[in-house]
Parts: sequence; C-alpha cells; structure tokens
Amino acid sequence: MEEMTLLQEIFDGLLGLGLLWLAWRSLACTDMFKAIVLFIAFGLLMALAWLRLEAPDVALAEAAIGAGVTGALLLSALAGLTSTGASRHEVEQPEGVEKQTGTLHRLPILLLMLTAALLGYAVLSLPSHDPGLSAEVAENLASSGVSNPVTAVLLNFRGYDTMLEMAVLLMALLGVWSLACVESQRDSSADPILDMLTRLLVPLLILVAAYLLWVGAHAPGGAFQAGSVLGAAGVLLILAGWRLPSRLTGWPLRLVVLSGPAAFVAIALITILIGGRLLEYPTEHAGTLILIIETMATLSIGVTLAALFLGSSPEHEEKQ
Amino acid sequence: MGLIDYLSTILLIAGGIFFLAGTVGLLRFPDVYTRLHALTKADNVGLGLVVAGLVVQAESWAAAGKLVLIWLLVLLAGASISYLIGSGALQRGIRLWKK
Amino acid sequence: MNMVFLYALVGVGLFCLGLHALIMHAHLLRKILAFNIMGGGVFLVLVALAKRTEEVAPDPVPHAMVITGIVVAVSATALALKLMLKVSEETGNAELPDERRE
Amino acid sequence: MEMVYMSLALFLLLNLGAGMWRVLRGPAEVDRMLAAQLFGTIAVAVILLLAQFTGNAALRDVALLFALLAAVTAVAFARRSWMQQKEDHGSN
Repeated sequence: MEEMTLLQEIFDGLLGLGLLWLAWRSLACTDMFKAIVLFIAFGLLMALAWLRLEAPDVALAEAAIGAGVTGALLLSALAGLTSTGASRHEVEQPEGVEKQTGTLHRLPILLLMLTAALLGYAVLSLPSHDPGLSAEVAENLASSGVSNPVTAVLLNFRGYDTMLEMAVLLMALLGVWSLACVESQRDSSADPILDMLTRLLVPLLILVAAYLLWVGAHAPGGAFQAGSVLGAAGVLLILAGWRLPSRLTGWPLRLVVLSGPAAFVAIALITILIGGRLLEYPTEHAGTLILIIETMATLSIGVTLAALFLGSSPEHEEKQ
Repeated sequence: MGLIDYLSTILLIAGGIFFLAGTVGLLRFPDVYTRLHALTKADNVGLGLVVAGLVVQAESWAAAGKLVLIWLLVLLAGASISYLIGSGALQRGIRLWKK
Repeated sequence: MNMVFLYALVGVGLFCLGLHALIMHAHLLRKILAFNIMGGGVFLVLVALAKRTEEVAPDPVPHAMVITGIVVAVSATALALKLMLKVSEETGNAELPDERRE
Repeated sequence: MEMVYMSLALFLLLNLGAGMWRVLRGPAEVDRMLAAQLFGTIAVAVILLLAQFTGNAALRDVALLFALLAAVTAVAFARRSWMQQKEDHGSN
C-alpha cells in the first residue's frame, strides 16, 4: 500500500500549501471583498484539515460557523462599511513614509522570521509520540454520563471552561448591544424564491440542530455545533427580512440568551451544595444533567449568534 | 473487486469528469450568466454521480438516504442561489455576453 | 515527515502570516481577518499535536478547547466588526489614526 | 477501492485550486462569490469521499452541514452587498 500513503501525503501537502496560500492572498490583496471571499474558502479548507486530523467534532463546528455565520457576518460588515463612506480598498502607504523608515522597514519581517523559526523549532522538538490526556479521558469516560469523549471533556471534565465560555459569548453580545447607536442594516421583505428557500431550510436546520444535540452524547456533535446551526438559521431568517415580534424582544429574548449560562451556574451551585465539587455530577445523573445543560446552551448559543449578526439591541431596532 | 466496486468506480470517475467540466466552465465561460451553468448544472450532476457511486457502497438504507438528502440539499441551494445571483446581476445591469 | 508535524508547521506558518498582517496593515477589517487567521493557526497546531500517537484515538482535550475557541472567535469577530463600523461612522475611515503619517 | 476514493478526492482538491483563479481574477464581485459557491459543492464531494475512505460515517454529518448552509453566505451577498452598492456604483 505504498501508493496509498503517497496519495495521502500529496493530499495533506496540497491542503497545507493551499491553506498557507489562501491566508497569504487573503491578507495581501488590496480589495477587501476579495480578501473576504478568500477567507471563506480558507474556512472550507480548514474543515477538510480537521477531517484529515480525525477531529470530526471540530470539523462540524467549523462547518456550521464558517459556512453559516462568519461569511454572512463579514459580508454585511463590509456592506455597512461602504454605507458609512469608508474605503473598501486599503490605502497604499505614502511614498515619504516608506523612504523615511527605509532600514526600519525590514525589521518586522526579520523579527517575524525569527518568531516563525523559533515556533517551528519548538513544535518540532516536541516528542513525536505523546497520547496526551487520552488515557485519562478513556479511563473516566464510563462515569461521565456520555460516550463521546469530546462531549465528556466539554461538559463534564472541563465543564468550568465551557461555563466561562458561555459567559464570554454573553459579554460579546452585551458589547454589541451597547454599541447600538450604529445603524443596523434594514432588509427588505424577501422575494418569493428566497422566501421559499427560508421556509424549507429553517425547519430542516432546527431539526439538524436537535439531531446534533442528541447524537453528541455518543458520536461527533453536541451543544456548540447544534447552537451554531441554530445561529445560522437565525442569520438566514434575518437576511430574509424576518424580525422577532416586538412582544418577544424584551425579557423573553433575554431569558433565552441567559438560559445557557444560568443552567450552568445553577447546576454548578447545586453540585457544591450537595457536597461535591464544582460541576462534579453524581455518576447516575450525569447523562441527564449534561443533556439539560446542553439543551439550554444550544438555545442560548443559537440566539446569541443570531443577535450578534443582527447587531443592534432589539429595543433600538424598534425605535428606528 | 466485485461488480458493485466496478459500478461504483465508474460512477465516481464519471462524477469527477463532470466536476472537471464545471471547473473548466468556471474558468472559460465569458460572463456571469454562463458561469452560473457551471454552478447549477455540471457540478451538481458531478456531485449526484459521486453520491450515486457511494450509495451503492452504503452500509444501510439510512446511510444511503442521508447521502441522497445531502445531494438534494445542494441542488436546492444551487438552484436558489443561481436565481438570486442571476436576477440580481440583471437588475444591476451586468451585460449579457454576445459573440 | 509525518502528517502531524506537517499540519503543525502549517499552523505555525498561518500564525506568523496573520501576525505580520496584523502589525503591518492599517485597515481594521484586514486586522480582524488577520486575527482570525492567527487563531486558525493556533487551532491547527493544537489539533495536529493531539494526534501524535497513531495507535490510540486523538486526545479529546485539545479538540474540546478548539471547539469552544471557534465559537468564541466568531463572537469576538462580531464585536470587533461592530467596533470597526463605529470607528468608521465617527471618522469616515476604517483605519486607526497614525501619528507618524500626520 | 480506497485508492479510487483518495485519487478522486485529490483530483477534486486540484479542481478547487484551479477554481481559485476565478476568485483572484474576478472581474466583478459576483464572479468571486460564484466561485466560492462552487467550492462548497466540491468540498461536499471531498468530505463524502473522505468519509467513505476512513470508514467513519459520522463525517457525513459535516457534509450535511455544508449542504444545508451552502446558501447562507450567497444570500448574505445578494441581500447585503448588492443592496448597498445600488446607490454608489451602479454596475461593476
């Protein structure tokens, strides 16, 4: 099977080169729109790289976020930039500045090459065989309540990480809402084809989100992937001109956004009160508790991502 | 190699040829409207043939169904996008290519 | 060279490309893209190094960290884009002021 | 059979690389967007082939997600980028 390994090596080599080339072109071209399209293609290749590295959970997250949220976010930010009158092209450095700093100009490149060499050396000097923590995870998997090791790490062994991560999402949303004076983009009502597409896709997306949430206990999937898919459904609805009815924009929206972190904190407190440590679930209830947290987290991640895409706080949206 | 394997190989290679045609179309066609063909026809048939090649190897009906569903979803996305982009381009006055 | 170190080195390369663009380019949207590419490089190093031992399944701990990282990166990007729009609304320009040029 | 899957995946990756020329070349924004859309279809095929190659059926879910979300970016382009430009520069 020598040809087989050769083929795989060529595939990996091309993928690696493609990633580097896309990143370079995306960061070097003057037109911002081109840069964004190249970045979207970069995300696609990243998903292929995750698959080659046997990280299907990561690939699912990359696919949902990269295809569903990032591209739409960047394109509509660029559109917003154009409407405020800022340049879509990068201004070239004036000649004078270039000459003035002639010798200094090379310095960043040299420092960067040094950094690259040091980092490369550091990576290559790591032991080539190291199973990391996989043995420890495998040992304790039976008591975690789920059989997918990644979900076990995310919601049981390192649950505090995920809890704080939910808080970070919330902070980002608060930040975006506090900048609400930036005018958000208006979307006209959708034409029939887009309307049909949305009507077909959104229920399917919700179904797939539920599937990913459920399957995450024993196979690749979980709250983050499901939440990202829900977020993408929200992005699609917003693009089609749909807005949350005003009676739901007040506390019901905030309640859903908070439900993820709140469920986490409540269960963390309960585990402390019943005598355990933070987020140390009793083994017999671990599966149920994880599912409860994951469901709440999925809803809250989905709604938060959609709200981040919408940009302005819902009250502000109404006033316009 | 059994009969199934031969069938699957033929379908997969045919799919590859359609993908190649799509790429050539993307590179060689003169304007947006003709390039939409590459998106909606060549590549979707290519994916259909690849999916067909994998369906005959599928381990269960559910797996085969999922593969076909993936193809249908790509068809749906391709068709709607080509409409959105085509009509948008017409509205914005991007000229049609004439010989 | 085996594939783990190939991908890890690609990750290092992405990090450095992103760092360079982050420092050298003035346009804020470019800085945001650069930051995302740097993050992608770090994720690639983490996930590649998790697969160093062929015999057992890859280490799930870095995978979990990268999944949270991807979601955090996109929310940080959303916030950064909003800030960029704010800057551009105030100054009519999507670049930060540079004393050297004035 | 593994040989066929991997060769075809490699071949499709090369196709993707060739399509990159259209992204760089343009000329209009819509051409670049269209090329990126085409990459989505190719990526779905590559992922399905990799799933078959590794025998890990869970990888098909990644292809399912790409297929479901293939439209979102292009819809954002049609609804946001184009709507804006109508005002400032009529055609590209």
